[in-house]
Amino acid sequence: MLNYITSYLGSPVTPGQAGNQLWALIYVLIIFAGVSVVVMAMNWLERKALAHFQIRLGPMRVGPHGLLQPIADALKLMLKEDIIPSEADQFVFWVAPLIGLLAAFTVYTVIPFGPSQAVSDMNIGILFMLGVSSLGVLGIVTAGWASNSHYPLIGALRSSAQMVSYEVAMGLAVVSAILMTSLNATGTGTLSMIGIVQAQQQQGIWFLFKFFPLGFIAFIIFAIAMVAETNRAPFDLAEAESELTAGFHTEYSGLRWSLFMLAEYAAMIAVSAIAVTLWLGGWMRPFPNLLNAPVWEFIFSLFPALTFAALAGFALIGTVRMPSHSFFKIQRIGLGVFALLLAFIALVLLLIAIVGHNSDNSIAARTREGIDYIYWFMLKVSIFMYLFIWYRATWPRYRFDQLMRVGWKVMLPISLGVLIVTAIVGVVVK
Amino acid sequence: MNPAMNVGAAPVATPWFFYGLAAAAVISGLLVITRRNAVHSALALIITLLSVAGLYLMLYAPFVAGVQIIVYAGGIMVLFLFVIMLVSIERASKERQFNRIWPVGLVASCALLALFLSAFAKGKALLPDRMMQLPESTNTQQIAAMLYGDAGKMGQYTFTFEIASLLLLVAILGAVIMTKKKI
Amino acid sequence: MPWTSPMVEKYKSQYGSAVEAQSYLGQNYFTVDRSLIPNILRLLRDEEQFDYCVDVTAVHYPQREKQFDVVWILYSFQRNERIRVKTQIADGASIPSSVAIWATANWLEREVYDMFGIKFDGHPDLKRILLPDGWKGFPLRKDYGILQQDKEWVQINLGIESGQ
Amino acid sequence: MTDRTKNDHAKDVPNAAAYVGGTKLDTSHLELETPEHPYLDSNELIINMGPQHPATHGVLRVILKLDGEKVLGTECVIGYLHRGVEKIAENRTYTMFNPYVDRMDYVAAVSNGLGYCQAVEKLLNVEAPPRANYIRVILTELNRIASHQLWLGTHALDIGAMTPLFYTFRDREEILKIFEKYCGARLTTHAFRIGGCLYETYAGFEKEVKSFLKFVAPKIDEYEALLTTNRIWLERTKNVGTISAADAIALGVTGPVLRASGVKWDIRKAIPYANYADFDFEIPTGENGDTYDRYLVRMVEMRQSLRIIEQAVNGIPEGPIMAKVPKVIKPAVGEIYHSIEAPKGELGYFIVSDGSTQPYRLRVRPPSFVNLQALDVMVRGMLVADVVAVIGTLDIVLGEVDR
Repeated sequence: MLNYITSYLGSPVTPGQAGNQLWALIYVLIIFAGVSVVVMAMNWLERKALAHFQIRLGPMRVGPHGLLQPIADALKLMLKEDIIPSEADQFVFWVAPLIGLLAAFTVYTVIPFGPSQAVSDMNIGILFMLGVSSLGVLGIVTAGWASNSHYPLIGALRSSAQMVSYEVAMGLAVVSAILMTSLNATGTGTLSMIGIVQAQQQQGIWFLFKFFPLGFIAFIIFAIAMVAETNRAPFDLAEAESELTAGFHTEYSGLRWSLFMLAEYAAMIAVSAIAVTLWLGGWMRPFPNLLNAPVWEFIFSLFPALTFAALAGFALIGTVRMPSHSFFKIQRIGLGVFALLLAFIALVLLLIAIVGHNSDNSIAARTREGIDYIYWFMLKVSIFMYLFIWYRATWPRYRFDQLMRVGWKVMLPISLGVLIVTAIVGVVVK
Repeated sequence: MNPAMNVGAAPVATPWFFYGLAAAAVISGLLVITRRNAVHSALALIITLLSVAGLYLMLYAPFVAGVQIIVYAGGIMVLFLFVIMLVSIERASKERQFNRIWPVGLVASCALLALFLSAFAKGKALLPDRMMQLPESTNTQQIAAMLYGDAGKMGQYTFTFEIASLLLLVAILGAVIMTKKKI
Repeated sequence: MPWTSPMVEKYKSQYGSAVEAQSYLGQNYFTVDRSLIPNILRLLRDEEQFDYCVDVTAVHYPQREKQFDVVWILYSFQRNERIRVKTQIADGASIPSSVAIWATANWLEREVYDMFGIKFDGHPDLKRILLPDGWKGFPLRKDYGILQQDKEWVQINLGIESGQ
Repeated sequence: MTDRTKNDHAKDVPNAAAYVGGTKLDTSHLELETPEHPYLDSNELIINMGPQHPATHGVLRVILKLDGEKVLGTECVIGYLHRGVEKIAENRTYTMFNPYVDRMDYVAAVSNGLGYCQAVEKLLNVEAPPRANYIRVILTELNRIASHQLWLGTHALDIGAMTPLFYTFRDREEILKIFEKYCGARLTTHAFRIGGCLYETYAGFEKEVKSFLKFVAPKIDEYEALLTTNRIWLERTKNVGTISAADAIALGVTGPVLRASGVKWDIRKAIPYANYADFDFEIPTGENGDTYDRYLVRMVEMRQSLRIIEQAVNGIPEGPIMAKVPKVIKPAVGEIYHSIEAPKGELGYFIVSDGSTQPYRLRVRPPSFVNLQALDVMVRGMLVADVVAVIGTLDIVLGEVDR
């Protein structure tokens, strides 16, 4: 048994490619649980970061620095009365959040956290991702319609028009990145998510910097379109609270409402993962070809441990700075334990990094590699997550006609132009 | 050989998947035509389309499956719903659904049934004697080769494909002009 | 204290005793006959540039025969001058609306109707504005007690005869 | 006699709120969806914005007639916050009524108090002493900044920018602290009395106001840095809710809304009250009369208020703060109209005295009420999102609209 598990850790391909259904299922479960936890953490982080942008403190009461707030929120939402308006279309109202959630989570089956750290390496990976994430709008549309109320209906109409419009620019930006994958010896590109990252590795450059500024413009287009796709500020017209109270989920409450939130955050992470995969080199650490001496390898593999050590340090500072009133005793202990936990994780990661570097133990080496891949991937994704919060704190909301104008008259021509120029440059370079 | 790796063993596409997907497609297809509420029909149609996409995947045609999802389920059905939502559901649900053209429908379904029966009677003679082992990884490239040709040569369907895209472009322009009084 | 100015002379010569001009603590006002009402307001706007109608309101004097004073407060940007125009009308009588002269009079007249029950002829949409549509009585009349409606609600809806 | 311990009248009266004055409300005209006009069959969609809506600044209810998202017409339903201030005034003495005016425009309570006190002073024919006037000007202008800050925060929030709200509230807090130190209250201050001020300035008042001036000037720059050149802000506010100068005058619109349409008119300059004539300040005007111009006008007004406060604090004289006013205020028979430039526009008091201790009639000319009337003109042909922006830019306070 142990042998089986350890041997799997050393597998160089994804469970999907290996045809191993059991491992695929385990991966799916890990990803589902992991994404749910990350969404909860994101919830806390967003509230905290937004609060600090806005000179507030954010959640402070539940647990030290509000660390347990997401759990309290989740509990509250689960225990809340689940209200279905009497005039609503009961079945569609019931099923709408599930559609959104399913679409958001299905995308994760093809996201490559590493060359073998994915459920499956689909041949049409990026196409599948775009297709499935476009299904998410069905959840919003049906939710808005089923509520049988004006504000949700307008919200649903807005969001469907918005998503359909921005998908076009988004798709064209993606195609220009896919074109770049074909600039190799055989002349054939790939739609596979893992293949795209490997193409960047072979060409020795992130597609962000390829044919500068072409890749960069395509990336910017995608970065804007993905905010619109996930209905986040400044494109959050579907749930514009100052105009449509809460848009498409005005009539939703409790668990069903939280499913919408879960889907929204999961979709945010998913589209960020697409951007990272296509333009930021996916799981690759910085300069994998340039700084490829073993010593650099070792230094970069220390980063996960250092990150956790830094987080532990922050938690420690927080523990020390906690007011010395007896009221804060439990909080102080809690934060201290949390700091110790982070420090312990850092220690384990450090150990893995050192053992994996020095020994010939292939399992340790592969574990270290896997941790590196996932770490760099998540780090890049988290930059986008931070940007999402930053946008929300900074910008006002677009109006619907302006949104459409930007989508069709600015983003679409630019992405088309970039696509054409990329194709021409690609042919010339060849 | 790594014991965890059993490449080339039983593919994911087992008969059970086929039966499940086929049943989903048929049942939701029936729902499409029996539901009085147009939105319910549309949702059932989405399930049908997704099941068919799953069947394409089983046929080692992932590109077609992806296009099926992205174009039909993600694009066209959203527009369908968009339109249906603006129509008065209360009135539409009271209207008779089986109207005067039912003889035409009957003839069409009879013809289709005859086709199915003949295929069933001829049996295996029509089908390849074993499952085609198309490599999944090259399916998309084969489509590309058909459309654009291998390494510089003109593909088999390049002209047709370009004509079709031109036709679509004209249709788009026509739609824009028809809906918009001044541009 | 009488108010004298070229404008006053002009209107006095035009309308005679139907127009009185007075001044109190440096604030000038016309008291005009009800029959002059839309015309003199229009003339004030067109000829004397009183293009800004500050307020339309009313005062209730129950002991008088003509119970209501309707007051227009006007301002002229060019002259930097503020005047008032007053007229007296009886209870139940209506008065021509000034919405056609100053658009702002729309809601102001509605409020006067709401609070005093004075009808404005030719008002585009004369209905209650601040109070609900089913309200009984006109609260700013002097004979409208501040407790009566509260009492009535209690009596009707809670069945308490004393009303408190 | 019913058992009053049993709170079951809700059961007996199915729609208790619909009973007013003993009669059942006729709500037939409020039926937005009638058999003749089912909303789904026509192109027109009627939606009901408010009275509980995050962007209607209280309990404003706007019935919007839409074609898609385009506004074909609006109807404001107001009065949800009607407390009968004018009726209350007739049943209170002049002194007793003074705190009530703070409850109208509770965001700019000091301005309301100033207008009322000055109107009664005018009726009594007394003048507040110079030191009182200086204190009044300082507090009123501080209140103007506070009101504009609150407006900016909520207006930006309506348009979707969350952060300015918190910045403006942080800085408004400093003003409220000064109010609290001066008179003990933060919002409904009741700072002034008829004839002057009741309280002498506290020790260090001048210093604190001066340090506030230093504190807030860069903060106003900070708000502007977030919004003035923000592309989305420009798109959302330029050419939105435009009103021409002629329309604005015809509709009786006053305050920053009128000035943004290009009419250079401010009662502080046109008919100076208190001692505004002593101070040197500019009246900002706009050109297009759109939401962006109104935004700019108010931003400049905040800076001009700072200028006035600076001059007032530096020039504040010693002396009494209360004029000789009789203990029982009994003005002679007569009537008076006095108006001041409140942050929202012209705030007027029309007082009729019958020689008794209570006003015979007191009429408030509320700027928000009159300005709100322009909403329909400003949003026709715009989109739903613009309605929210325009309600925000009108800077209405429902306490004053409904009184």
